[in-house]
Amino acid sequence: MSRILTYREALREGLDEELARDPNVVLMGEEVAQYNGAYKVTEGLWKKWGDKRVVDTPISEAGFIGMGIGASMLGVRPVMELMFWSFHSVAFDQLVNNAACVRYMSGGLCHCPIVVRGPANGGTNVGATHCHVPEGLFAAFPGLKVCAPATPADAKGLIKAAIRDNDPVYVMENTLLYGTSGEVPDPADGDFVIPLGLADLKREGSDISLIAHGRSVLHALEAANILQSQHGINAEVLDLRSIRPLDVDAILKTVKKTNRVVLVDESKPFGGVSAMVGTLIMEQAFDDLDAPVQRVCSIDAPAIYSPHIENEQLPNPRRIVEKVLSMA
Amino acid sequence: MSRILTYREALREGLDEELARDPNVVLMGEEVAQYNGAYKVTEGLWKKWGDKRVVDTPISEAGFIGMGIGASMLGVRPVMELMFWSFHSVAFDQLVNNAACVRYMSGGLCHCPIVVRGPANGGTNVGATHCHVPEGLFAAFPGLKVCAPATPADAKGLIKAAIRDNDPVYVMENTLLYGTSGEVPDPADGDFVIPLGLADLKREGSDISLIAHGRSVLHALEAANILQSQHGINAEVLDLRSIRPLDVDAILKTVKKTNRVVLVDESKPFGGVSAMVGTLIMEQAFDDLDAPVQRVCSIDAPAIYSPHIENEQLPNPRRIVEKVLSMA
Amino acid sequence: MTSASSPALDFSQSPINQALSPERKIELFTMMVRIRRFEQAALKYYNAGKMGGFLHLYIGQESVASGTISLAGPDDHFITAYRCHGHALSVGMNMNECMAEMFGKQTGCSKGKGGSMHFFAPDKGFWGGHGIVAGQTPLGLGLAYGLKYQGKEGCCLCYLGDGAVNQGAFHESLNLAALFEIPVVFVIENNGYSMGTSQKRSSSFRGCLAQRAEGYDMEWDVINGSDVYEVRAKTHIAMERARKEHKPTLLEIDTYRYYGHSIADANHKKYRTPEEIENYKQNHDPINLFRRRLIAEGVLTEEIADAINKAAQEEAAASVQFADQSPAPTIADISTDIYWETDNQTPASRIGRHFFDA
Amino acid sequence: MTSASSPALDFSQSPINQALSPERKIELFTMMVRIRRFEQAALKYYNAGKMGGFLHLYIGQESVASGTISLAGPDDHFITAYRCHGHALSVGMNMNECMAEMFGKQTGCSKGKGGSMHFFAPDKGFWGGHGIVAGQTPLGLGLAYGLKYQGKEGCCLCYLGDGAVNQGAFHESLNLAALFEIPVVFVIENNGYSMGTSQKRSSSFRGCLAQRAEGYDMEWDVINGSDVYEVRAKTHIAMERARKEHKPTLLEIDTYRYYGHSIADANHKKYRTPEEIENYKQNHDPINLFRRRLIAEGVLTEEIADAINKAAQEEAAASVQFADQSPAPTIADISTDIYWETDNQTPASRIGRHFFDA
Ligand SMILES: Cc1ncc(C[n+]2csc(CCOP(=O)(O)OP(=O)(O)O)c2C)c(N)n1
Ligand SMILES: Cc1ncc(C[n+]2csc(CCOP(=O)(O)OP(=O)(O)O)c2C)c(N)n1
Ligand SMILES: [Mg+2]
Ligand SMILES: [Mg+2]
Repeated sequence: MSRILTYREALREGLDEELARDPNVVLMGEEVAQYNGAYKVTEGLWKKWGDKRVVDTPISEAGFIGMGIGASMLGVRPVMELMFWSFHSVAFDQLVNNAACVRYMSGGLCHCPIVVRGPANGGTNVGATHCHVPEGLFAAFPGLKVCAPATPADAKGLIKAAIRDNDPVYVMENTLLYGTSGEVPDPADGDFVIPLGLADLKREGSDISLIAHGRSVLHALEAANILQSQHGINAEVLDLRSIRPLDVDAILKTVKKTNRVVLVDESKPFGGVSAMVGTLIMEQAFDDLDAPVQRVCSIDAPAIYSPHIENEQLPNPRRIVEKVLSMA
Repeated sequence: MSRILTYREALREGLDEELARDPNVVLMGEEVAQYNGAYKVTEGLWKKWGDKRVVDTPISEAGFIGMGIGASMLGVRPVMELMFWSFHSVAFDQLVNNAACVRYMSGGLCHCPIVVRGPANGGTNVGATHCHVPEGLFAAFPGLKVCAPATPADAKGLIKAAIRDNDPVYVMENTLLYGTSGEVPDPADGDFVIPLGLADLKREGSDISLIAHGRSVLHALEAANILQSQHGINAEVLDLRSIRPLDVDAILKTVKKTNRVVLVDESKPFGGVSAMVGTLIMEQAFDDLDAPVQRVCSIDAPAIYSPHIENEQLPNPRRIVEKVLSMA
Repeated sequence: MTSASSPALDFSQSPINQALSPERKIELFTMMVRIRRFEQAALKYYNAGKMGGFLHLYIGQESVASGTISLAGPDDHFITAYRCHGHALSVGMNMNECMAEMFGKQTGCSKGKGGSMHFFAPDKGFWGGHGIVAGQTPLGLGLAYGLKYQGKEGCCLCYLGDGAVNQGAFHESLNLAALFEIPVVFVIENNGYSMGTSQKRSSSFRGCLAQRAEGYDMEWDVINGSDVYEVRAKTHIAMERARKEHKPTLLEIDTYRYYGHSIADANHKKYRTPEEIENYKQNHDPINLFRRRLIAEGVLTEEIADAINKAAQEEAAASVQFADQSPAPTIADISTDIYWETDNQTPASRIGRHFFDA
Repeated sequence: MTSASSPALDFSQSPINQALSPERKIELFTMMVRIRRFEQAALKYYNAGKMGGFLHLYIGQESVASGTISLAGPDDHFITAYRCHGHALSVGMNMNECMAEMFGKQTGCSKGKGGSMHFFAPDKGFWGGHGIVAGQTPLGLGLAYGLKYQGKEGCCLCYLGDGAVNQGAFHESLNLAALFEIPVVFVIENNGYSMGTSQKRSSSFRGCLAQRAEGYDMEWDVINGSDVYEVRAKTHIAMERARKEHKPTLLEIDTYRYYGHSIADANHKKYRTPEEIENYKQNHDPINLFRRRLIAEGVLTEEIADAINKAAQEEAAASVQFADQSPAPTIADISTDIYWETDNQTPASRIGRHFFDA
């Protein structure tokens, strides 16, 4: 049995279940407790679990994330919210040095079972400093794991996997997905966890592969519908879900099947997840390609504020369709 | 007429000339003045130019780099040293938000003519937190410019271009190059500036293109010699020099010439400059490729300390030669 | 707090306030009224869906920006966080460019690229409008550094919130300011809350937040923000210390915001009691208090005050019309204002690829 | 400073020192001597090219690590910066694993992956060894947070340098520690310099650095590091405050390093006068002073002290031999100790690609 939940509710259910499962799990972040979360993901959890398990922090991201890392080395399992993932910039050292390297530098003596989560997306007209999508940035650091769920079920399954994982996992959510709904298995039917590193074929197709993650998956699905109905092109949509570990097998499989690929990635075009996936495909499936892999990324500028135009800066179904048609 | 200078001396000469040219140029950083610089790049400049032009700062990278950004908006031209580029992690917000976005967010009203410079490299056994090579990381942010000189002449020419540029330029030097020497044009022969965005063909060849930047260029040249003398393979070596702006024309030209490419990049293999250049080549020169572009990067782990093994983690001539031979 | 009709100390008699002509007093009052009316109009059209993103209202805090910036000399500069409308109008930006910015239009002060959090007017000494909490504090330090470097007798007023004091960049800025003797005045606009978190739940301190300055051997003071005369009198001292002695100061101005953190903040009546909000509006409102004060001084009459109010409302309404009728940015506009060199089509801009759109 | 033969206050009479048996006093003395001899051996073989990277010697500062860590109870934890050898030995790590780490060998405490700056022994409560200035301060806070979370009556001693106090992360940690009542004791090892920069050129402060704690309403104290009895007496108070009341403290221990910042620092006789260095060695050396003290107390004789010294030298020499003969890591070793899941070959580690080597 499954129920329809919003992405937000699915995350919350995942957090709630993990709080119940393991007394070492503690949620921390700005406004996560008494205010119920800036985006209401943690609504009700402070009331239910109290001051010890759900903790409001000052606006000190380096301080409280570093604190979580330190506590995790002793066995506490902090799940820390960045109100926006964009605020990683003030905690970067803790995120990429202490969390990513402490295991290595100690020859495996320390470990760091933390989760950092929060929304990482453009599209809400909040300007350049609030719209970073740092999946690729963090996945570049060995020692870190990164995922970016696109649906409510994936959000629940991945947040639970992230919390149980014994390595630092950075979960990139999306403010524009929080309100979207979808089926999520009933807890009564058993523990629902989606392993990191497993992509999901969100739509089968034969003519071209659209590979995406996060909200771009929804754009890709919409584009696939348009391609099918208006152009007779049957596109396959692969949702990476997890960026590191990355399901390279699933990527190569769809490439071998369709021989044509468009990568959809909200990153800026210099680097990002798509440059990595593009390079991987070239390195490992060069002979399977009938055409060069193409990409639809955000237009290469800081994020513009104007609500009249921001959506045009981001990948969107129209831009994906145009890119696919340009490859014909 | 040119002289033999070390990379360190060439940088210093460039800084000195720019201090003389423009009274708004001010050098700042930890130990750059009275101590003469942790790596002696700024040796003698405090004595020559005094407290106003060469400024020692506390260990407050976010504070002093932000200070430089603010001052630059008023027309001061700070050239700020990070003792290691790795310490970007504690100043990340200033580097990627304030410097990169202030022009955009103000609709072009502000500008930010700063330079941030310092060494960015592995190979000196200083461990994971001190070995980041963030060229690709910063080049991913529109609004920023990044270069990474490999020779003394390039170091001088690029640091001077960076200082004159009216946008933020991040210059990635290398502690292992500071002591290397090479010809540098005599100042008596005129102002020597190398524009950003211009690659340099460091060795002509016909069989394969090795594309690199920074110290990897020296490895590529050494590998090219081995390939020539021991395997009869004539490799071309293209030094990108500048990562953003990037000389895409030069990249495409060498690809069209040799039809085979190995990218050499000290970055970790997830992302980095090489994933971007690989993707660019695929997007724009797919039909010119006889084989998939291959990469030689650092082995995908935090930087190991052990002096017995660190060089094996990095790109080195042996690994490049092996990669080229594997493509035959 | 005491009510402004019987202030503990009468700051109207401070020399800097005595020097104010009746016209300047009316200007100051008018500015406060204009900020409020501008924002009320913004609120209305935000709710009508004309803007995107966040809207952080300054209503209740008007005396801080207008009072401090009324002290500006030719070489003084200003920088603040995302709650920036009051500062923008106070430096002399007009309502049209500000409203158009929020509407995301080409005619906005930042061409619709910055939005509500990112107003700029460098020609008026105003350097934004910054969204990352405390991220502007090293910039403010740097502006002041630049002034000193260039030998100008000016200072920079750098504003931040009570929640922002716990960011590392601010601490680094305080040490640098004191160590290098930089002419910066940091102004904590203490409205008691950072989003839903009261000051005492976000900061550990002795006495007050500004007292942290002592740890850096820096001067500090606390100001009652409901009295714009006090704001001016005490800020003037700090600005003179900066301009003449190159010594920084940390000021804490007690104030209050009447609305939520942003208009998205539906909780703001949960973390604060209605009585608390009402008390501020009734007894500490800086505009009402100054109005009464000026009327008592004979500088203002009820009629003139009402007329000022009405004019401000009309000006705000006109700015809405201007904004609404202005053109939106185009897709091409997304790709400008990134590099100075490419915008100015310099020789450097023609070498190498700057943009990587596929 | 007064010499330890006539201390201003006689901390040997503090209860925590009175409680020390002669054996424990000798142990403490031995530890200080072992640190020094270990490092002298390290210096010799660093100069002989047996190590890479940096070597930051602790010589001169031994009383700080050994004195504070001698107070450790079963639930106390420790974390420090890159100048970490003294702390490592003080928690009970042996010279072999430490020397081997610097030699970059598999038998090193961190398998040759961390080097001189990154010693670790979590089983002994020692969490490194960290290279980014002040980057360890939130971690120390977090260890203490973890202790409180788990209901343990312990504390975390978190060490940092006098130059590190100007990093943002430390400031954030201070506020969080005081606000959340975390059982952490921050210990500033004030050796007067951050690389070539004297304390007064890097920090603006009133009185002393530790006084900055007042801004966070936190307890603080200043300690003369040349007297290990004083180190113990005052640190004990702070640790008890942490353990029993969950209240943090900021301690500043005045000390001195005899060598340069690292062995690469050829300038260290330029930014400090030879007289200054000589004065410390002659009059404030914590080992010499404690030795004289214990001899005066009748706990130690010259002969025993010499024997301890000799044994430490031999132990250090043996550790060099151990390190030299140990195997180096292999290329395969580069790729382990990155993820817990892959190291432990868990089911999770078999899903998706974790490493991207071409
Ligand atoms: C580094 C960072 N963390 C978090 C946020 C989200 N945020 C924006 S405003 C704010 C509250 C700030 O409160 P305060 O400093 O008191 O200013 P006020 O809103 O009261 O003017 C928070 C948490 C942010 N913009 N930047
Ligand atoms: C963030 C950062 N900036 C700069 C450095 C380089 N660095 C290493 S140690 C040091 C001086 C630190 O001095 P102090 O804190 O007094 O400690 P001490 O060396 O005296 O023990 C500097 C500048 C660094 N490791 N990390
Ligand atoms: Mg506030
Ligand atoms: Mg020091």
